[in-house]
Parts: sequence; C-alpha cells; structure tokens
Amino acid sequence: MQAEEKFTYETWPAEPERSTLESKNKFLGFWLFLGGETVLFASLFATYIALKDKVPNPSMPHAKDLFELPLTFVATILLLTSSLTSVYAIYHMKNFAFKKMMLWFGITALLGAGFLASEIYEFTKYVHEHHTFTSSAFGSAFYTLVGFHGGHVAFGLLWCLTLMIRNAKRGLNLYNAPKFYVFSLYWHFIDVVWVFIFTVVYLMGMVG
Amino acid sequence: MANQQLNSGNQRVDIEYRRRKSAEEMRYQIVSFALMIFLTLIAFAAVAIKFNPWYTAPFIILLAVVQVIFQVYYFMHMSHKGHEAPSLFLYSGLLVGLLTILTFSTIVWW
Amino acid sequence: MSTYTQKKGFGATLWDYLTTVDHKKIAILYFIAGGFFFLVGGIEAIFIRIQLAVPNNDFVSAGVYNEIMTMHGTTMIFLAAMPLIFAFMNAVMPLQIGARDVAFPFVNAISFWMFFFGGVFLNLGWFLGGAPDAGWTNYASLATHSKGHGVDFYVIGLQISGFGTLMGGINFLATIINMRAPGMTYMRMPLFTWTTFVTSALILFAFPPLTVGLFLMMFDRMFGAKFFEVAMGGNTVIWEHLFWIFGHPEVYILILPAFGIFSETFAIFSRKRLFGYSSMVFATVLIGFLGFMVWAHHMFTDGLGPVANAIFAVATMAIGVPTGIKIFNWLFTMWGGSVKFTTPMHYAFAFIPSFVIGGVTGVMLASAAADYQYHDTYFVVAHFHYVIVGGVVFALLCGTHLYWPKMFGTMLNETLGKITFWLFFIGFHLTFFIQHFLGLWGMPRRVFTYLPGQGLNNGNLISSIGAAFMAVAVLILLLNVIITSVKNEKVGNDPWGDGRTLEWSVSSPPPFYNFKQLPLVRGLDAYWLEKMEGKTGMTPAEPLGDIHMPNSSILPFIMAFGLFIAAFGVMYHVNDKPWALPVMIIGLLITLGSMLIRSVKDDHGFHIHKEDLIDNNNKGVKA
Amino acid sequence: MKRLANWRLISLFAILALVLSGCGEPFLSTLQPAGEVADMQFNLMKLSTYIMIGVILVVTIIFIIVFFRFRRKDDTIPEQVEGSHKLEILWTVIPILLLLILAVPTVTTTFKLADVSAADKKDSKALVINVRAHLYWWDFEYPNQKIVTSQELVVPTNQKVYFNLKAMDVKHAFWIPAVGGKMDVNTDNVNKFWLEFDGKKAKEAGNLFYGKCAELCGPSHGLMDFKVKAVSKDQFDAWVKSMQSVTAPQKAPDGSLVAQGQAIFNQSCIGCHAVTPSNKLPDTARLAPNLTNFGDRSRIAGILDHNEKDLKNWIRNPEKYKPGNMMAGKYPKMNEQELDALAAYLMSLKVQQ
Ligand code: HEA
Ligand code: HEA
Ligand code: HEC
Ligand code: CUA
Ligand SMILES: [Cu+2]
Repeated sequence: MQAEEKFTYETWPAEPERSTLESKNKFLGFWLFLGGETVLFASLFATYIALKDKVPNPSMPHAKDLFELPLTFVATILLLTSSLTSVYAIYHMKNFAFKKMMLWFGITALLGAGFLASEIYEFTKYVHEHHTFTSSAFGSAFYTLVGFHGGHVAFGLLWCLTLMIRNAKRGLNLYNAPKFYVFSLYWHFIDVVWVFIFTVVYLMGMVG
Repeated sequence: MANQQLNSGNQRVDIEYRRRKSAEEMRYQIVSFALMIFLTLIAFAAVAIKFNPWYTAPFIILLAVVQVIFQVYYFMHMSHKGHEAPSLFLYSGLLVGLLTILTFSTIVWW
Repeated sequence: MSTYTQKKGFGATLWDYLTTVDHKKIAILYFIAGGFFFLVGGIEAIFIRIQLAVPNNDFVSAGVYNEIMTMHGTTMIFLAAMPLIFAFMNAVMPLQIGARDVAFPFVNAISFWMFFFGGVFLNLGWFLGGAPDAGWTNYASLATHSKGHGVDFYVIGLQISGFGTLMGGINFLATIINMRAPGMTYMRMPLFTWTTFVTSALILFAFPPLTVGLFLMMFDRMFGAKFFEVAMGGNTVIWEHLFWIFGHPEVYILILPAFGIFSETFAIFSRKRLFGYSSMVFATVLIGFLGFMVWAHHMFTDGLGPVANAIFAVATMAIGVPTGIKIFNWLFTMWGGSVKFTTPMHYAFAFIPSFVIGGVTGVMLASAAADYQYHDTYFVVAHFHYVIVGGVVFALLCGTHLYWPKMFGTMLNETLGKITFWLFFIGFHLTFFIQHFLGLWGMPRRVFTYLPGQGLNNGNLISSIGAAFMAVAVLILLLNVIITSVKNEKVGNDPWGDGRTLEWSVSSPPPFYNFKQLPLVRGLDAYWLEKMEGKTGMTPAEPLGDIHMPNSSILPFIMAFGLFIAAFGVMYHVNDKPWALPVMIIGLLITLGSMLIRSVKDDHGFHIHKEDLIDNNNKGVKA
Repeated sequence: MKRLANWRLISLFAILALVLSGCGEPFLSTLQPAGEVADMQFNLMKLSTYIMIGVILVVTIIFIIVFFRFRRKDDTIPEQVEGSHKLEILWTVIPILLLLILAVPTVTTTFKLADVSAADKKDSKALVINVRAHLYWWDFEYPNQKIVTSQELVVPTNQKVYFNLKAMDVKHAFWIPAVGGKMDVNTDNVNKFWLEFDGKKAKEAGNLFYGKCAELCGPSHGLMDFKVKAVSKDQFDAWVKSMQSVTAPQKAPDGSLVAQGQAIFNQSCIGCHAVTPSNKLPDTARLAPNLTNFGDRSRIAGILDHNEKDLKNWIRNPEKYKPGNMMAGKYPKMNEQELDALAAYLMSLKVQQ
C-alpha cells in the first residue's frame, strides 16, 4: 500500500497505523522510545523519593504543608478525561471519520491546556509559599519531576496542534494516520506518568 | 484480538464486522475509563480520611498500578496482537526503572 | 542509478555527505569522526604517559593534567569507541539482515550529527577557558565545586551527543525487529546483528539515567538547583548511582559489539560455523540483562553497607559465567577449523588471552572486600584498559581491516596491517600489564605526578614506553590507510573468500539500495549455504520491482547545529552575558523550526524504477 | 609464527622478573600487609589470583593447541559443527563453582570489615579517630583524648582503631595501602571503618606508613598524602599525654629568633593555624592543619622533606608545591629574615623530645 493513496471508508485498512513498512517502523520505534521514557521518569521519581522533604531547615515547607487534594484532583480528572477523548479520536480514525477525529483531538488538546493551566497556577502558589526550584533539594527535585511531566504535556499540545493544522485540509491517509496514532500513544503515556505523580508525589506527600 | 485484518472475501461483511468489533472495544474502553475514575476517587478518598499512612501508602500505589494496567492494555491497545516487542521493551524499561527506584529508596539514605 | 559512481567534485561530495541518509555513508561519517576523536584521545593518552614517565615531572601542570585525563576518558568512551562501533553497526548490520536501510534513515542522520556536534562542543572546552577536569565520572561534589566552564562543556556536550546515541539505539532496534529479509528468523541472525540488538537495548535503558543525571548536574551548575548541595538537603550519592546505572551497562555497550565482530571473524577465518550459536545468543542476552544489576560495584568503598556490597559483589561475579561461555565457544570454533591468520584474525586471536586477563581481574575487583584495596588505583586502570583496549580497540582494529573492503571497496595492506598489529599488541601489554602492580604497590589513579622513593618509578617508565609502541602502531595504520586509498585497487563481493553472511553477497561497496531483490535466507550463515551449493549469489525472495528510497536532506545537520548554538546560550547564561538568552532561543528555534519543516513538508522519498535496476546488472544480488 | 611463541616467552620472563623484583615498598604496598584488615584482603587477593591463574592457564592451553593444530594447510572445508552440549555444560558449571569458592569468603570478609559495633557501643573503650578531609590536607581528632593533630596520624599498634570519616569540601578517600583497604570520605555522611596496625610489620616499615587520598579531589589530589606513625601502646599513651599537656601556645624566650617568628606567626598565620591540640573549634571551622607538633613531623604538608629550607620554600610559595591549595595568597609576603624566623619558630613546635 502506498502512503499517498486516497482512501474511502471501504478501502481503509483495519490497522491504518501499521499497514506500511514506514508506519510499522514508526509504531514500533515509538513504543521503544516509550520504553526509554519509562526509565527516564523512573530515574526522576527515584531522585524525588530520595530528596523528598530534604530542606535546609525544618521551618521550610514540607510535602505535607504544600499539597492540597482539590487542586490535584481537578488536574487529575482533566488529564484522565483527555486520555479518554483521545481514545475516541483514534476510534474515529480507525473508522475513517476524519471530522470526528479532529473534533475529539481538539477536545483532548483543550483538556490538556486546562491541565497545564492548573499546574502553572499551582507552581505560582508554591513559589509564594517559599517553595521554589532553588530553595532546597526538595524543591529542585519536585519541580524537576513535575516540570518534566508538564514539559511533556506542553510538547504534546504543540504536537497535537501541529498535526491538526497540518492535516486539516488533507483528510486521512496512510501517511498521517500513524502520526495521529503515535501521538495518542504519547498522550496516554503522559497520563500513565501522571497517575504515578499524583499517587507518589501528591497523595503520598499528603499522607506523610 | 479485535483488530486483525479478516479476509472473508466480502468487503461489506468485513466492514460490518470491524465496525461491530471496534464499537464493542469502545464500550470496553468506556468501562475502563469509568473504573479509572473510580480508582482515582478511592485513592483521593483514602488520603482524605487520613487513615494510618502505613496502610494508605501501599494501598494507593496498588490502585495506581491497577489504573495504569487499564491505561496500557486498553487505551494503548497493548492487549492487541502485534505488541510483543512493545511489551517486551516496556517491561524491561519498567524493570530497570523499578530497580533504580528501589535503590534510591534504600541505599541512598544520607 | 548511474550517477552514484560518477566522479564528483569536492563540493558536491561534501554536500552529499552533509545531506545523506544512506546508512553506508553515515557509517563512513561515524568512522571518520570516531577515528578523529580516537586520535585526539590517543594524543591525550600519550600526554598522560609522558607526564607520568618519571616522578615529579612537570610536562603539564596539575590542573591541565586533570583536564587531559578527564578528556581522555570521556573522548575515548563517548566520542571514539561508541561512534566507531556505530560505524560498523551502520555499515554492516542492515546488510547482514538483508535490509535496504535502517528503519529511520532520516533519524539516523540526526543521530550522527548530534553526536558530532556534541563531541565538538565538548572539545571546545580546550579553547574556551578550560576543559572538564572532574574525571570522566564527574562525581558531584568535585564537579559542582569545579570552577570555570569545564564541567559545563561536559554536561551539555554529553547531553547532546547522548540524545543522538539514544535515537541511534532505537533505530537499530526497530530495524532488526521489522526489517529482516524473508527467512531471516531471530535464530538465523549473525552474531554481530545479535550483539547490535542487545547493545541497542542497553542503550535504550542505560542512557535515560545519564540524561537525568546530566540534567540534574546542569540545573545545579547553571540554574541554581540544589540536588547535590549537601547543606541545602542535597545528596551527592545520587549522581554516583545515576552515573553508574548508566556507566556499567555502558561498558557492555562497548564490549558486546566487539564480541560480535570477533564472532564473525572467528567463523570466517576458521571456515567453520560458530560453535554453540544458540548459547552465544543466550550468553549475549544474559550479559545484557545482568549488566543492569551490578552497577554498585563501582561504589564498594562508598559506605553503602555490607549487605549492598555483598549482593552487588555476587551479582557482578555472575557475569563471568556467560562471558566464559563465549570465550570457550570461540576457542572451539577454531578447534577443528582451518584457521587462516589474516590481519583481522591476528586481532581476534590476540583478543582471547588479552581479554581474559582483563576479565578475570574484573572478577577480582568484584570481590568487594578486596576491592577496598584495588579501588581507585592503577589496578583498576589496568583492568579496564585490558578489557577496553584488549577487547574493544582490538575489535575496532579487527573490524577496520575486516570491513574496509565492504566500506571502501579496497583492501588494506596485509603486511602493514600485521606490523601494526604486532607493535600495538606488544605496546599494549607493556603499557598496561605493569599497571596492575603499580596499583598493588600503592599508586592511586588520577594522580598528576608521584614522588620518588615509593618504588613506582620503573613501573611507570615501562608503561610509558609501551604507550610509545602503540602510538607508532597507530601511525603505521594511518600510513596504511593513505597508501591503500591512493592505490585504490577495487575488490569483488567477497574479498576474504570465506564470507558467510549476507554482507559478503553484495558488491563492495554495495549499491545504495543494497539489494536489488531482497534475498531469501535459508539458514544461519545464509551466503555460505548458497556457496556450498555451488551458487555465486543469493536466491531472491521477491520479483524485481521498484525500490522505494528516502530523499537526502540537510535538515538533520541543521537540527543538530541548532542545538550546538543553543548550547552556548545555556552555558554563558551563567555569566549573565546579555547575549546568552537570545542565542539559546535562536538555537532552539533553529532546531524546532527544522523539526516543524520536517513534519509539515511531506517527504515520501522516491522510487528507483525496475528498468534502471536492470541496467545495473553487476550490482546488488545476482539472481 | 615462531615469533609469537618467542615473544610470549620473553614477556613471561619479563613478568616473572618483575614479580620477583619485589612486592613494592613495605610502607606503601598492599602486597606486604601490615595489619589484620590488609591480611584479610591479601588472603582474598591471593585466593582470587590463584583461581584466575587457573582460568588463564586453561584458556591458554586450548589457545596454544588451536594455534598449532588448526592452521590452514589446504583448501578443504572443515566440518560445520553446531556445538556440544556436554562441553557447554562443562564450561558453565565449572566457572560457577569457581565463583562460589570466591564468593563465600568475599561475603564473610565484607561483613567482618564493616563491623564497627565495638566503637558504637555506649562508653566503649575503643580508640576512635575522627578524620576530616580538607582540600589537600587531613585533620585527625581524637575525641576521647580531646586532642587534634593534622597530616600525621599517630596510632597504637596491635589494637583495633576506629575511624569516622567526613569530608569538609569535596569527596576524598582515606587509604593506608599497607594496612588496609580504603574508605570514601563523603561530604554527605560520616563513614565508619576500622584498621589494625601490626607491631612487627610496622617496625619493618620504619614505623611510618604512607597514607593517600584515593579519590580525585582537584589539582593536588595526587599530593594529598599523609603519614601514619604506628607506635607501641605505651609510646602512644605517652604521646597523648604530652599532647594534652600543651594547653596554651608556649612562649619563646624574648629576643630570640623563635620569638620573632612567633610574633609574625601570631600576626599572620594564627587565624587559620592552631598551635594548641585541644581545638575547641568545631571541625568546620578548622581552616588549616594544626601545627602543635609540627616540629615532630616527618614531612611538610605531607610531601616535602622536613627541613628549614623546604619549610621556607613552602611558606614562600605554597602554590608551587601543591597547586590549588587553600593557603596560597592568604597572608602577606614574607622577606628572607621573616622566613628564617618563622621556620625557626615552626621547627620549635614539638611535644616530644
Ligand atoms: C569494555 C569494558 C569493560 C568490560 C567488558 C568489563 C568487564 C568487567 N568488569 Fe570492569 N570496568 C570497566 C570496563 C569494563 N569492565 C571500566 C571502564 C571500569 C572503571 C570505570 C572507572 O572507574 O573509571 C571498570 C571497573 C570495574 C570495577 C570497579 C573497580 C573499582 O573502581 O573499584 C569492577 C568491580 O567489580 C569491574 C568488574 C568487571 C567484571 C566482573 C567484568 C566481567 O564482565 C568480566 C567477565 C570476563 C571474564 C571473567 C573472563 C572470561 C571468562 C572465563 C574464561 C570463564 C572463567 C572465569 C572465571 C571462573 C572467573 N570493573
Ligand atoms: C575506549 C576507551 C579507552 C582507550 C582506547 C584508552 C586508551 C589508552 N589509555 Fe586510557 N582511559 C580510559 C579509556 C580509554 N583509554 C578511561 C575511561 C580512563 C579513566 C579516566 C578517568 O579517570 O576519568 C582512562 C585513563 C587512563 C590512564 C590513567 C590516568 C589517570 O588515572 O591519571 C592512563 C595512564 O596510563 C591511560 C592510558 C591510555 C593509553 C596509553 C591508551 C592507548 O591505548 C592509546 C593508544 C592510542 C594512541 C597511542 C593514538 C596515538 C595517536 C597518534 C600517534 C596520532 C598522530 C596524530 C595525528 C596524525 C594528528 N588511560
Ligand atoms: C587561609 C588560611 C591560612 C593562612 C593564613 C596560613 N595558612 Fe598555612 N596552611 C593552610 C592550609 C589550608 C594548609 C594545608 C595545605 C595543604 O596541604 O594543602 C597549610 C599548610 C601549612 C603548613 C604545612 C602543614 C603541615 O602540617 O605539614 C605550614 C608549615 C604552614 N601552613 C605555615 C603557615 C605559615 C607560616 C603561615 C603564615 C605566614 C600560614 N601557614 C598561613 C592555610 C593557611
Ligand atoms: Cu583528596 Cu584526592
Ligand atoms: Cu562496572
């Protein structure tokens, strides 16, 4: 099958993300990359766990004093939901429903932006409580871990928007379908990382 | 599982079949999403009620692991065929990562 | 395409290489850049040995010595050994599995250029106020303490080239998993391909911890973070762990492909299939796996406690078993064979005792309580040069002679090759054997000089004399390369006459599409099987058809160059230079911009048409 | 190919000659162990060396046979053997056994060497020394005896000595090769280990062991030496007594060169260097070596000969002898006369006759 070929609903393959050699490679290569990302985030988690609450003097804020359930909860729901909406988008991609796919990716991006906004709000709040990137090893580790995740979300947003704008006029073909699919994998992975962040950093931070 | 190319020879039947299959899969995914939200709620609730941390911590980690399994297997389709290499490499990465975390929470104590 | 072989002007050739996405040309780029850095690292080694030749020497000052020593280790490992290995992987692996290129040719070019610019940036330290001086391990307390920009060059340079390596690893993995020719099952893959596979997996999992470590160090040094500042709650041992979680697998990243090259060499020149192929594969995978469980053996003296030390000691020793399996399998490959001592075979043959000495001293080091004596002495220096030079460098020299015809279409001179071998071999043992004893006699490593009256003078002098032999050997190799290239006598598909695997079934160098028709693989040593049946080439697995090829592009070069520019911004940002931030942003914009162009501009490559392939009868697979 | 064999022989002899030429210097070499720890480690080293030589021999024998028997003689194609399960099992199992033989003593020794419980006990009688590593010099505090000395460690022989190690700036490592394996001196924590100095062996080594910094710590890492005076228990007690007896800087007779030196010292140097052993300052505030017993030492700054000429050279330009050290440039320039006076004063700082 050729990448440039035009398709109809009938001729669209069952696994458009893996129906040419190029897309098979892309699909696999991206999963491999996620394997590496797993180790990357694990190293950041490990660093955070080792440096949690390590502050120069006891009067400085600890995890317990900083985090709050409601804010984290809102952020979590935003991101989890965006994971579902991107599943919808891929569902429509597989059914060759381009418009619907775009709609759902749009919603995904919006939810992602909402998540980022809540994170930025959160960070500014902490800075006012004198918990900054440079105030302690705890601060550095916290902002690095959560910030790396936030950076991934931001990059994902850019990626998503680029894909949507770029392909707005072209519709689906075997050249861009794998790109959408791979993006959705990335987005789910970000979500997976967040599940551990809200558990290990926020919830366990509040537990003590 | 669901997403293999089937060659029944008749295109319409094929497409009908595929449609049904993916609609069914979509239902699974909604169920798993509901479960994920549910697990999240439990985790937050467990922390909110301020139970003994020695129980809460492992409990919420367990919840996270379950939730992630849903994400990976249903949302990221790792349950589908053709994911042997991806799962091999994801699990290897996980192993290395967990080892790192284990070390950092045991022998970096100063 | 007939243009391929036409003579081109220098400018056109340069442009060709700047924009190439062909794995064979990228291999040559890796080879040249890696070879250059090997010379740089080698000259640094010579400076080290001159300084240490006599006690109280003042050939270089203390501070400069530390820079030379650090840069020697860093250059050799990251910029010489790994890229040279990547050169052979690129040159040979796709051919061995019967593929037309790697999975992501474009990314392959990015990988190279990122390594290259990262390496250049690292070395710019010499000209811009001082190179890194905290050892290649760059331990946190000293590295954060180190003044000037030396360590910044290390952190940023390695970060950039590390990304390149990581992408290269993913690329090779995807290639091997997805692009094997029909019939090429996993258990029919040549050993070099297997080791490429396992090595790439190690890269995939070992480089992220380094990336994180480098980020933490960069944040501490440049953005005021406190990861390693004890007074602010930081912890320097985190760096040590992250570094060695990367660092130990790294040494297997170096040695496994070396094992692969030797496996090919032994089989070829013994005219015998590799003894115990499946156990070789198993051992390779096991070494890769165990490689992740042992890193703390570099930290035995850290005070991690006896439990941790005991566990890591035993785990480390375990690696001796699969490595032993390999050694004996090689010996028994030759046993009963018909062994021809060509230059590559000289290296392979000499590798066995040399590496075993290095390996067993590794096991001695693994004995934690005894390591308290060995650690950070010349005993360790001796150990790792025995495995690295006796293993990796021998393999690289072996591969250079073995694959030279495949890469450049002409053979290196055998006589000069053997002279190089003997000088290098003698020099190597002369240099490093005595260092075991220097260590045991109480000489710590990384000292810029030593005082007389401690019984260390003679040993050091011997060691320095040995290094001179190696230098002469390398010079003769360079001479050989020049002579050969000037003569440029073309050779055929299988110049050694005993090739066993697919790369020897195509012309030297292969056409840019590698295989006109993908070959059908009917067993291990696919080409050998065909030859034994009296055929001269592979049976094709597909009818002659159009071949889809990727387009060349300058974007990979520009992407890496953008990061190179941004690196200056990041670094001088510390000095509050007003231009730093703009430079950083411009650099990143260049990189992001070219990524954007890449994703927005459809690039479907081109097709070579069937008719053009028929014209070209003497290239590719003969059907 | 005779050449190869010849070369092997020659290098073998060369190696043998080297081995016989000695085991290094008794005050520095790990091959002449002078204490319990070094002994244990030496035994482990010997055990592992024997195993390894065995391994190397086996490999070499096969190697040589291959070399002579299987060179290419004609163009026949040898049989393409796949492998041999028997052999493969053999060379898997034997190495495992060899490694077990090495692993067991390794683990037991590791635990023995890490056992510092005797010093951690409440009011234990064990001799404890707090080692503080600074950029290029060593500070030794005897907390129970309440004295501090620098650069030269004094220890009693034939008893366990416990060390608490901590670095004040960057990471160092504390190593007395002849007496026992090293331990890192971290910035993050206090590391603990013990050593024992053998009386007889100490005598053979001239009662003076060489100690080294074994972790790269900057330009003068290679010069961060210290010395260990291992003396009998009685002598040690006497030394402690005489150190403790110095409670205030001794006043030199007026008008003498020494007194002149003391005046200069008190003006320019005392801000960093203490000349009383009962240093009340916390370890972080001790900026420079304690010079109470400087006159008794065997080296200046750990490396230079102990005489007035070298002492004056040192004060004139410490940077030249230890690049990057923390003393250079921190005091006014001294003229020759002042240097003479300082040297005389410093050499007079003795606690023993
Ligand atoms: C190519 C690189 C390479 C390779 C392959 C190895 C291989 C091994 N290394 Fe080495 N090592 C380094 C590169 C390498 N190393 C480097 C660069 C350092 C220093 C880093 C620094 O600090 O700067 C280092 C340091 C180092 C240390 C830390 C020393 C210290 O700083 O105190 C240790 C400790 O355990 C160690 C152990 C081993 C072991 C057990 C193996 C094993 O894999 C060896 C296995 C091989 C054999 C054992 C021989 C063949 C086997 C047989 C013939 C079977 C029979 C054998 C037995 C029964 C024993 N290495
Ligand atoms: C791949 C890795 C590699 C390789 C190949 C080498 C090769 C060599 N190494 Fe090194 N080495 C390391 C990796 C490597 N090393 C590492 C990681 C360290 C630790 C650093 C640290 O402590 O942080 C180290 C440290 C190290 C030390 C200890 C320094 C110290 O602790 O203070 C010494 C000392 O002898 C040494 C020597 C040598 C020598 C003589 C060679 C020789 O084999 C080199 C042979 C090559 C040549 C001789 C090339 C000569 C070039 C020419 C002749 C060019 C002519 C010029 C032109 C035409 C332009 N190395
Ligand atoms: C900044 C504080 C500082 C000042 C002021 C200073 N020194 Fe030092 N001195 C040091 C340090 C630090 C060392 C250890 C150097 C090393 O070995 O790296 C040292 C080492 C010495 C030594 C060698 C010590 C030994 O145990 O072997 C002598 C002698 C000495 N100083 C004398 C002097 C004299 C005399 C003066 C005044 C003229 C002086 N110092 C002023 C910091 C100082
Ligand atoms: Cu202190 Cu090296
Ligand atoms: Cu290692």
